[in-house]
Amino acid sequence: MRLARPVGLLLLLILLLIPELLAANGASSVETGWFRTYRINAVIVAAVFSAAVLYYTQRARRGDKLFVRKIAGLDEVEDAVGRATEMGRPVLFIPGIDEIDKIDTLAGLSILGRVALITARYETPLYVPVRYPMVLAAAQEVVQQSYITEGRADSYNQDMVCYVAGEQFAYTATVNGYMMRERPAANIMMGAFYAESLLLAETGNAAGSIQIAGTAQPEQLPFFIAACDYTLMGEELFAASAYLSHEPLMLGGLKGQDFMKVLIIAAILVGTFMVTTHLGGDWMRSLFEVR
Amino acid sequence: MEILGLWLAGFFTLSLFSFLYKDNPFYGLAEHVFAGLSAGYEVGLVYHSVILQQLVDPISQHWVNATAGDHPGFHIMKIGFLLFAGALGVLMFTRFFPKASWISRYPLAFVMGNTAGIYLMSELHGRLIPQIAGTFVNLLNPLNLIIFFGVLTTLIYFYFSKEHTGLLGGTARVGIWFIMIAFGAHFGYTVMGRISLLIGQVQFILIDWLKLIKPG
Amino acid sequence: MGFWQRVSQLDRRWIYLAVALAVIFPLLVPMKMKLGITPEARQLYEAIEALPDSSVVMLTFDYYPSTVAETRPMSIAALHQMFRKNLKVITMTTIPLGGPSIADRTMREMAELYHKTYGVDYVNLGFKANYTAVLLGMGSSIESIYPSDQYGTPLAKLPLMQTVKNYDQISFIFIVADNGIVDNWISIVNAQFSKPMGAGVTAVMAPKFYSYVQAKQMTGLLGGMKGAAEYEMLVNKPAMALIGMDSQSMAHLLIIGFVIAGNVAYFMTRKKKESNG
Amino acid sequence: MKTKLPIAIAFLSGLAMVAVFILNPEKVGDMEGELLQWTTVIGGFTLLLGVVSIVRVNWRPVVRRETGWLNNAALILSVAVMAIPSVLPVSWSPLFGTDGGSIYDWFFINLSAPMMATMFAMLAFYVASAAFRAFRARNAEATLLLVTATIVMLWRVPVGEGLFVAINPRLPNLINTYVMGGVNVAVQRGIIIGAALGAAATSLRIMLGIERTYMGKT
Repeated sequence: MRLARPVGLLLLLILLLIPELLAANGASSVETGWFRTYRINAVIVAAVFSAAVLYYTQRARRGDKLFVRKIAGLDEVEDAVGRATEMGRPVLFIPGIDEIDKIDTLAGLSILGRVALITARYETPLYVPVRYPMVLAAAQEVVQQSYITEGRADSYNQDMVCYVAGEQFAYTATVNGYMMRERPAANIMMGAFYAESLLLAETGNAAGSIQIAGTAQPEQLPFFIAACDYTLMGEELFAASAYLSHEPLMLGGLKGQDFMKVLIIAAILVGTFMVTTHLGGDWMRSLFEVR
Repeated sequence: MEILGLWLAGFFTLSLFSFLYKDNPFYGLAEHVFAGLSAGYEVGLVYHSVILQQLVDPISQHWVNATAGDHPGFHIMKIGFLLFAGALGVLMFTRFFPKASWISRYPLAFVMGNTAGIYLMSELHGRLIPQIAGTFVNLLNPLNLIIFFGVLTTLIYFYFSKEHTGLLGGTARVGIWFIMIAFGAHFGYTVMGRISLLIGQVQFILIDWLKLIKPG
Repeated sequence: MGFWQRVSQLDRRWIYLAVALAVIFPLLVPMKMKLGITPEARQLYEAIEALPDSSVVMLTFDYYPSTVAETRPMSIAALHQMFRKNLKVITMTTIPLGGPSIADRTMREMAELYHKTYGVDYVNLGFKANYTAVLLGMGSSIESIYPSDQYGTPLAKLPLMQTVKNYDQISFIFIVADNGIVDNWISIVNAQFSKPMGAGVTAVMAPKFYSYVQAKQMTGLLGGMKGAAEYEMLVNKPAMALIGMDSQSMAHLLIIGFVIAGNVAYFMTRKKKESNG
Repeated sequence: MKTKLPIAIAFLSGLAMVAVFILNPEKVGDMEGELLQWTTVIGGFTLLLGVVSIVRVNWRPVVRRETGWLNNAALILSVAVMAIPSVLPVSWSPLFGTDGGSIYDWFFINLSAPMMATMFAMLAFYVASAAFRAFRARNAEATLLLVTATIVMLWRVPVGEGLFVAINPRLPNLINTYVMGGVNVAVQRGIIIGAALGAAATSLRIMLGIERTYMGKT
């Protein structure tokens, strides 16, 4: 119910915009009105997508069972933390190495929230090195809340999350040193990663840790796949938080994504057919032009 | 000074490389110095490029313009905005006081909401739509055929709503084959650059620092 | 433990040692393996060869210190060609830290070699923040962007800059970069001012930029250390990159060898397990 | 106050960015730049949290003389030599500030830069050991990965390229076109489309307050 108002406001805004945009469309090449009418295609996609997500969230709220297939790797998170507990070794969590204004980092942080719940429950030591101060603040908040939720506020220590270094490879050097000295039982790396991905993953492998990685940076996936036990690819990173929460409400977004995927596949089939047969292919492409 | 710099560079290069054998005191020192310098580096960078360039300089510039009587209202408003942003930044310092640290959620929520708002539109507009349009290809060409099937099967691999069995499972399996070929190619391709960088560092040690080889 | 099992579980440090040897050995004992020259590299070389005497060219140092192994040899080889052909060179960088130092050091060394005078034969503009504004602004007036050069001398006091006001007086732009700035050079300077340009980029970036060459937005391309080595061969000044190419080949062959050995060991040990079990 | 207000702030600041996306900048001015500048400024202030965190974590071992405390002391010293001169005005001495010839620049060029390059170069070793361990023909997928990686690695060096040309002069070009420009592009595109959807869904969840681990509710 708490959602109803903001959601309503958002939908109303988008719905109000559409006729306005349609009316102004094609008037002239230079925009003089209040809206960038040439962005109508993105607005429509956003509106359809939001509507789909909200529809499925509503269904979940009503208690409908939403099926989501198993995502290999995510089921291992809990086992990995459990193994760390048995071995009495820490869990290392890296929320990527990018700033907080990167959506991958936010996805990483929300997974951190789920992981911290498990470490709090089992009282497993958790270490979260971060590269940006803003991520530090957010990660501390996330971990602290998880510990409070599990009733273990006293086990929370601010230095579980610490700022390590601002430079990419200085950060990597420190984390690698930590891996070899402390030999964490599990390394969980979720967020935006760049050239350091393999430096981290190979060192973790040498230290004998179970490694679960996830990133939406396609260039780094081959290295994680080669060096980690489980890898979440692209979209799976964003699905992880919802999946781990076991909360039906969170699955609405995932279902919305799948709904969009069906539409996209249909669009590709139609568009390709039109281009191949020269039946209005250019028109179809013009619909997807962005500025 | 130049000689000292060269020897320090050489020493720390070897110290970091020694980690390949095993963790050791030299690596420990290099790692800590590296991290410290990099934190100090951030301080210099942020102080000049953010605090001065984005906050102090614009405020003083607007102040000069405002006192000169050039649209004073506009410039005073801009100063107000900048001071507000600065105040939000200062609120982050409440994290130093556990009792008041929840106040830092305000600036944090602002930044996160902002990020979410940007990405909601920019991902759909800047990445999704152009990538879909890029896949409208003429299939009477073997390269386009590969792209067409590659994109479709990869997308199907990421479909979460159904168990991967039957036709869907078969297509998803083709998708994972495509993915593996692409990853192998990318891995093999990147090897070249990585080796080049190692060659560069070895050349630094042998040629620039120890002068064991003469180039050319 | 059998031989193959031992191979299969080889300590990674033996692999590290082998890689180190594969890189170091060819540096000490050059093998001078043959190297083919790609059409993209030759195109770039010939575009600069075709410039008339005393033309002004621009050479950029758009790379960080961490990739000098691939990029700096390109700058050096390009300068050999430019100074030998008696071209006037203007350099600049869009990299705040490291970029200016690399440009300064490289230019001084090369100028000394060819007895070139600062201000007359070459000028180093240095770094200015906000590259979009820099790239665009130099189209109308270089002086508006760079009132003074890297060393604080006003451009008015540099003889070379008396004849060069904006891109109009520059015949060719040679970009050496390790980041996406090349896109901006093409989309801003090539597209809006139709300046001919070529680029040297890192190996990881190279495949993306082949399409620019095909679209004729770029005249020639050097990719990674191999591209640098090709250019060293074209200007007939074998140096760091060409020396490095033997190491490059050895390291690749070694890694492939390890992959094959790993697979043979894998199948041998698996067969054994099957026959035992 | 503690939970509801932050959620409202997140929603409104997100909505503002969505609005800016659609609104004509000619009419509303550069609101986008303005809001982004706020984020940058907040981030700038936050750096102090980072510096305090790194100094505090390293200060404790120094005071208690824990094993390896000298390293921690070296770290604190390194922060100081880099940071303090960089914020002092250049007008006092050319050694201050961050320009060429400053203390900041000297440490960057002579220490930080070679160390960055070294860490980057270490990837060569890790690429080799990861390839050795992971590239085993366990099943169809792994075999495809290892075969393509090997072919591409060969193609990238003169020896291998020569070998391919000997088999068929068009072979290197075919690899570039169909593997790098075909399969690679297709898969990247598929991943990007999915990731864009995932990122947009995550954004939506944050804006709507469904995802709010960071502000006091899991």
